[in-house]
Amino acid sequence: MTHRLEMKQMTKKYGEFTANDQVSLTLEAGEVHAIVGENGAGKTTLMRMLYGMEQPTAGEILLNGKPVSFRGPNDAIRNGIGMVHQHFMLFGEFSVAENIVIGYEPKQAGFFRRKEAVEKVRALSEQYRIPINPQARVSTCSVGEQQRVEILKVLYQGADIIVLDEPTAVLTPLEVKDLLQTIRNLAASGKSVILITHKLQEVMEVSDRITVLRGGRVTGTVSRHETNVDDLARLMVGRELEELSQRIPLEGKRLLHVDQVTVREKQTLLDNVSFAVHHGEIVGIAGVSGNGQSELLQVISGLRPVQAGKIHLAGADVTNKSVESIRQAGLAHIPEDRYMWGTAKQESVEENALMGYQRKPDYYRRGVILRDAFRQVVRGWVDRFAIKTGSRQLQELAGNLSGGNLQKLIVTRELGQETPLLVAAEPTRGVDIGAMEYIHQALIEKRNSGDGILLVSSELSEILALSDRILVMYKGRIAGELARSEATEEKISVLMAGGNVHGSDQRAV
Amino acid sequence: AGCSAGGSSAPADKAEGQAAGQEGAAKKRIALILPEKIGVNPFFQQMDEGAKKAGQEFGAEVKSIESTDHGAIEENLRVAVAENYDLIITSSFESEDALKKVAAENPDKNFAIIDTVVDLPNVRSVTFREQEAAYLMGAAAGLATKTNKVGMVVAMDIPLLKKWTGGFQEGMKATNPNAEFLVNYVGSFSDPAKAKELALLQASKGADFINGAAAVGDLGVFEAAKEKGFFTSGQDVDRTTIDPEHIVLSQLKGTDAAAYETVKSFVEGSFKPGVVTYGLKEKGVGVTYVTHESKTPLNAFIGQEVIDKVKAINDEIVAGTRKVPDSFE
Amino acid sequence: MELLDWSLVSSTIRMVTPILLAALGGALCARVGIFNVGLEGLVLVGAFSAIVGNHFTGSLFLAILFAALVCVLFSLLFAYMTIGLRANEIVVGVAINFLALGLTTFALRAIFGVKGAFYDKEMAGLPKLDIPVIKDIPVLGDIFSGHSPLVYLAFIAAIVLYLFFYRTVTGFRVLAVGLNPVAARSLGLKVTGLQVLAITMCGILCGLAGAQLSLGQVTMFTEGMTAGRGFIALVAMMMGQSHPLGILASSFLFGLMDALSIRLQGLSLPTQFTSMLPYVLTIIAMFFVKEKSQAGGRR
Amino acid sequence: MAAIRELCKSLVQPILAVMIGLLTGAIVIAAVGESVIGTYQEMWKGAFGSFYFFTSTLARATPIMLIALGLALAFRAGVFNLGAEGQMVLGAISATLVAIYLPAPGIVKMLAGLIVGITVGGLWSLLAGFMEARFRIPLLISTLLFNYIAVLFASYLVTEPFQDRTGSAALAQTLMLDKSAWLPKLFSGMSVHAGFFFAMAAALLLFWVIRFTPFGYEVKMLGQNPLFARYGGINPIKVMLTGMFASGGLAGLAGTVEVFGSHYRFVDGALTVPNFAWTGMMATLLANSHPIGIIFTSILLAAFQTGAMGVERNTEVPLELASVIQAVLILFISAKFSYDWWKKRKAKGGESHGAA
Ligand SMILES: Nc1ncnc2c1ncn2[C@@H]1O[C@H](COP(=O)(O)OP(=O)(O)OP(=O)(O)O)[C@@H](O)[C@H]1O
Ligand SMILES: Nc1ncnc2c1ncn2[C@@H]1O[C@H](COP(=O)(O)OP(=O)(O)OP(=O)(O)O)[C@@H](O)[C@H]1O
Ligand SMILES: [Mg+2]
Ligand SMILES: [Mg+2]
Repeated sequence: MTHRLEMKQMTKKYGEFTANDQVSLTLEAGEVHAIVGENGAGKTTLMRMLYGMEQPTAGEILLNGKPVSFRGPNDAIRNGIGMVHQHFMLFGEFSVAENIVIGYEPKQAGFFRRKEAVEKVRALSEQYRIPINPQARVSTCSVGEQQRVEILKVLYQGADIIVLDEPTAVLTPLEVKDLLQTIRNLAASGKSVILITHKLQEVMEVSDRITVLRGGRVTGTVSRHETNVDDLARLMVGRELEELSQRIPLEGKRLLHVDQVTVREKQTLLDNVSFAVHHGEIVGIAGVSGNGQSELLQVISGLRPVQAGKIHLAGADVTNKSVESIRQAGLAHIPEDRYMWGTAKQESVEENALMGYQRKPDYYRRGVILRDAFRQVVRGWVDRFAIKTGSRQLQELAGNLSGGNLQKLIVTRELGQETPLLVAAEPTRGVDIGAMEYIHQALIEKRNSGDGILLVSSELSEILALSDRILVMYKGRIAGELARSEATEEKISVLMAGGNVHGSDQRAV
Repeated sequence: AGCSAGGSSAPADKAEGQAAGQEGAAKKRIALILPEKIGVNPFFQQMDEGAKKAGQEFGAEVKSIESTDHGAIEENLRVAVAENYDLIITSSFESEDALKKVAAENPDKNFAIIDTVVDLPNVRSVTFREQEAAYLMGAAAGLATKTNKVGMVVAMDIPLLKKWTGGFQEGMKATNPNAEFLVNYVGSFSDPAKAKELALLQASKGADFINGAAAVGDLGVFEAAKEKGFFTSGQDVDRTTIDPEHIVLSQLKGTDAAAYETVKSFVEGSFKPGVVTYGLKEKGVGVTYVTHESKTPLNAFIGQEVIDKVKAINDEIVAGTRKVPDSFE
Repeated sequence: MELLDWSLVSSTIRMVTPILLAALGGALCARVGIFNVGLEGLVLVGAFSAIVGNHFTGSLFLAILFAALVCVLFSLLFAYMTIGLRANEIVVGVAINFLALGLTTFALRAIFGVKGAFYDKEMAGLPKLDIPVIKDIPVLGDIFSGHSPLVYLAFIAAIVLYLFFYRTVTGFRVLAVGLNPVAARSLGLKVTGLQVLAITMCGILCGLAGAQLSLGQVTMFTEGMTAGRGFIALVAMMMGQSHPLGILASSFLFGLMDALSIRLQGLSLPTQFTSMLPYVLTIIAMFFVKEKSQAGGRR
Repeated sequence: MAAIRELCKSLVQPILAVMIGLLTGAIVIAAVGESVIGTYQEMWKGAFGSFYFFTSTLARATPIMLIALGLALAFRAGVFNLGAEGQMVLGAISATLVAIYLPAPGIVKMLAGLIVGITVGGLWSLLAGFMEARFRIPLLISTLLFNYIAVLFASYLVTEPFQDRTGSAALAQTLMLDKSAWLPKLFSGMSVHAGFFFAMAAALLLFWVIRFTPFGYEVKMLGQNPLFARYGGINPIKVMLTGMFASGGLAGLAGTVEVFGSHYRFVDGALTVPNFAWTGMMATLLANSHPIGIIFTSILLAAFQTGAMGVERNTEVPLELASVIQAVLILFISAKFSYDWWKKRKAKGGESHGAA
């Protein structure tokens, strides 16, 4: 029998390093096929070969039984394969409709018929029940909307096989729900979907079959009905997951105090926000993205000025101070967008790790950075978090690391600062469950040692698992606060949607 | 290097100095080191031609070397010394410093410099008094103008060109104190488009005679004259041939003669260090129709009457009864 | 002395044309992510080729065509070096400027046997077009009528380029390439092809700019006659944020300032200061024209 | 073993580039009917043929190298300074005027001149940096425009208030410096002067800064990803302004040593006509902003110029053609011919991939 897609013995080598080792995979019409595996297992690499972005070192791709070879994405698109990348490939300056039709624009005598494009996109959006405003500028769209644009683009291009690489990593729970629904709709209409994700619940919810990769090899392909989350996790990580450490009850002094902070930029982004983080406490911030969390973190870490209010860190006034002085006062920061803020992709792992340490007395003497001493430390980090750096080790370009490994690098770099306060935005975005466990463990340990953590996450489960206290943001304000004991997903969700939880009297410290 | 079209004479073979020695007294080897590229500058072009012509006529090997920039002048001089040229001619203020150094270091060598003075015992300096010719031009313009407005388009506002603007203005004031003098600077030696625009501007203000002193930009002035029907004049060589209807005068400067004479005197053995200046008296500078003949007939705009009056002024300057200042502020 | 009269505007329009054309060409390159400092050289080549074309064909139309063609060849060289051989675009641009200066000077001698300048009294320049109705209106006639066809073409080119960018499919894709080459490539857009297209169009515009200089404003070629206009075009392009209409405005601003500086020469100010005026005022203008993004240049 | 293969691979590029450049140049030379070998011989001789010519090449490389080193720092920080020419000229004129009019012994004049040259060049450059930081006026535009202003202003200074009127007063230039304030020549009768030492010292210092110091690291990271740098506590404005001051200062020094070591007075146009600024920028870009690389690229570009002079002096190849050959060589040296390129040529006959 012929499959819609069959990948046979696909191998990809980067120099000495084998990213995919004889990987085989089949895909049927109307099927949702999930690919899971730890960071650096080679998921993205496999898909890049399917999409013509990388040339396989060996192996064969069959489409409906016929062998094909793609010299570029163009060939793949023409053969009905579409891919939504881990990092969106969008033009922020263009409208939604323009982004969707680009490459296959409706035209007349060479002129771009934008009205027709808008109509077509609208029709498409209705057909697949993927809501979108065709005329909005993409740079003003939320991440979830941008992702819908990407999916519509693939559909517009006539794809039958749709590859989604970690599509849910950047979405809010609500958006995730919508996306999973969309995926089911697509499958029902006969499309085939390949879904890469680290969230096993999603896998169980939506997929028909699951392929597990480890170290570039297939460790198993199972049908959803024959498996469960724990089995999958074991297949992926190769060991049992452990319970998080116990949290030691602590009564710490106030570490971070945000006092009536207001940020205005054309419109009010933060409105009179007040709260505190104490030593030995993890404060979680929940909220639908776009409600001021980014701005709050930027303000605290010195990347954005405030128009009113005060911020104190470890007793020092750090309001509108430079990033450098705030970091010196005791702040480390895991940024929400690892590529935009967290790395220089064209530099080596070592150079990326060095950020923030270049003037630390331990690694800096008589005007010179002590590279050897620092390298030792970085090696320790790499070992501890099992960061896969490829064949060139510390000299590998950061941009060549898999998404999750890069995230691990950033997390360990900021943990290594050993500052009293850690601001962690989406610390486990894109990392596999094994690494997630590690990171969670590290955060708890940091807390238990008496440091404070401000955690922003769109994963409610993460917030609930880690936080001692939970603040919910809505429209630039703190809409409510919940203690660990009283917090439930429902209560948080209500607050996130702008509702009111009885008795929550907006206690801001 | 700087061989102009017909350079059949310039022997390509230069077997590094010693050749000259072996050939004995046969041929003198003379280097003409120009301080910049010949390019757009008729001044250097003529010098090159004059030297070559003399070389051909008197049987000397003349090699001209263009310098790419200021820094190259000294190097070229030094190399010419090293390659044992019998006479090294250079030119203009730009070479002054370099020549002072090189000539002082090589007291046995013969040098000449055209258009400025270097006071050393082994250097012959040849200079021009362009301001005298410019004075005559100004005088003619002052007499000829009907609108009492006279223009001048100048390459750049630099000290060197004050000899032209200053002399011209003095001469004009001398014959027509009421005439208004319009002057504009192109800001470049090689921008005819802008020079033309400036000439059009002056014409629109009523100037009926516009003197071009913008190097290659003069061509732009000439074009403007043709278009708008005003009268104009050029520099260095007789430019009236280009368009006698509008180009009615030319200020002349005998750099070719200076180079020619220098080579000639050297070959003939009458070469002496010291200063030679060419002015109206020596006929080293001049104005067409006044001091030199022209192939084209005199334009009615100037008229014989004006020429006669200017000739009289010329005679006064030559006789020393009328003084033209050396510099202008 | 009156500083402003209508001939000022008319002269500005003439003077600004080559700058405008070259700046539009530069904008095309900037829009595909290439900073082209070779404009000066391209315009110079255009100016020279226009004269050569005119001399040998006797047809102004063919002369302009020839200028455009030669400039396209040069810009293809630029494209091959920067895109094909991944050479640094600034190095290539500067080298093209050197090359253009050397080659035109050399060819001037090789073809016409003259040094410095080629001027032929018999050679016809571009005709001045009188626009039927406008030419009889007192002030407007002086300003807008009686320019060479390339002057009108330059203004049309700005509008056409505007339409190209914002109304046509190819233009849309060109913009996409400049905004995010990685995304464009992943979409399967022919990034290289679009870049080469833009650079070729830049060549055509520079050819026209050169032709306007050597056949429109004057009728001659002189060594280095671009006299820095290519660099001014670069400034105009950046100030206009690579937007055709923005460039129209910025070129015009610069032209007006230049014209004004000429008028000021008559006053007792040293000419160095009057010559500085356009640059100083352009900088002052920058205080009011804030760039949203780095429209060209920085990668 | 692998290291040697790597080295060979990295050498393929420049060697191939020079060969193709020379080949293209040869075609041009042959086209005008001159001897290819002879011309290249003269070019070589003019640049390196004897100790004298070698030193003149070094002398010419001096300002190029200094400008290039300054730009290297700025480029690394992602700051595109196009204003080296103005910074150089303004630095040089200020230094010259100070050295002429400061009533002090020669050595003091010289040192004061050097300091003033660096400071003024640096400050002029800093102004553009400040305008970008404070008013968001793009550096690319302001630095380009500042060139015109600086050059015109310097020209005004030497035509009007500070013109040398002792001689014929026909050239726009200052008085000559006291002999005691001249930078010494390294070898008597040769052109190369102490400024070359400054350039070499600057190269080594810059290498050290970029390679080993936190500041060098910060510059690099700022150039790679400004947001990352900011996030990590690097003050982008401080680094940018430092980079601008350093590049302007080195450009000012370049102009100053050229005056103090070669011309001994500021002559209008003497620093702009040779195109030091653009050549310096090319040297930086060709060396990928690597200080040690810049030593070589500067000397190479200077050698093209002195070589072209040699060609002009000793062959009938016209000067313009020498500059054409020079441009062709630069064009090809900038190209990234790689080992792969060579293979691909052979395999497919040339489908080129653009830079992403
Ligand atoms: N261009 C490249 N050069 C060298 N190594 C690479 C390159 N691209 C990927 N790799 C390596 O290949 C391995 C697989 O990477 P890939 O991105 O496919 O992982 P992944 O399974 O998608 O991981 P993640 O879950 O973190 O996204 C990684 O170890 C990565 O470092
Ligand atoms: N550039 C902008 N112009 C106007 N309003 C904006 C802008 N950026 C954000 N906002 C508004 O400010 C508020 C907070 O925005 P922002 O997206 O940064 O919050 P967030 O909670 O950090 O979201 P995310 O999780 O997506 O990072 C929202 O109401 C948003 O609509
Ligand atoms: Mg991945
Ligand atoms: Mg946000």
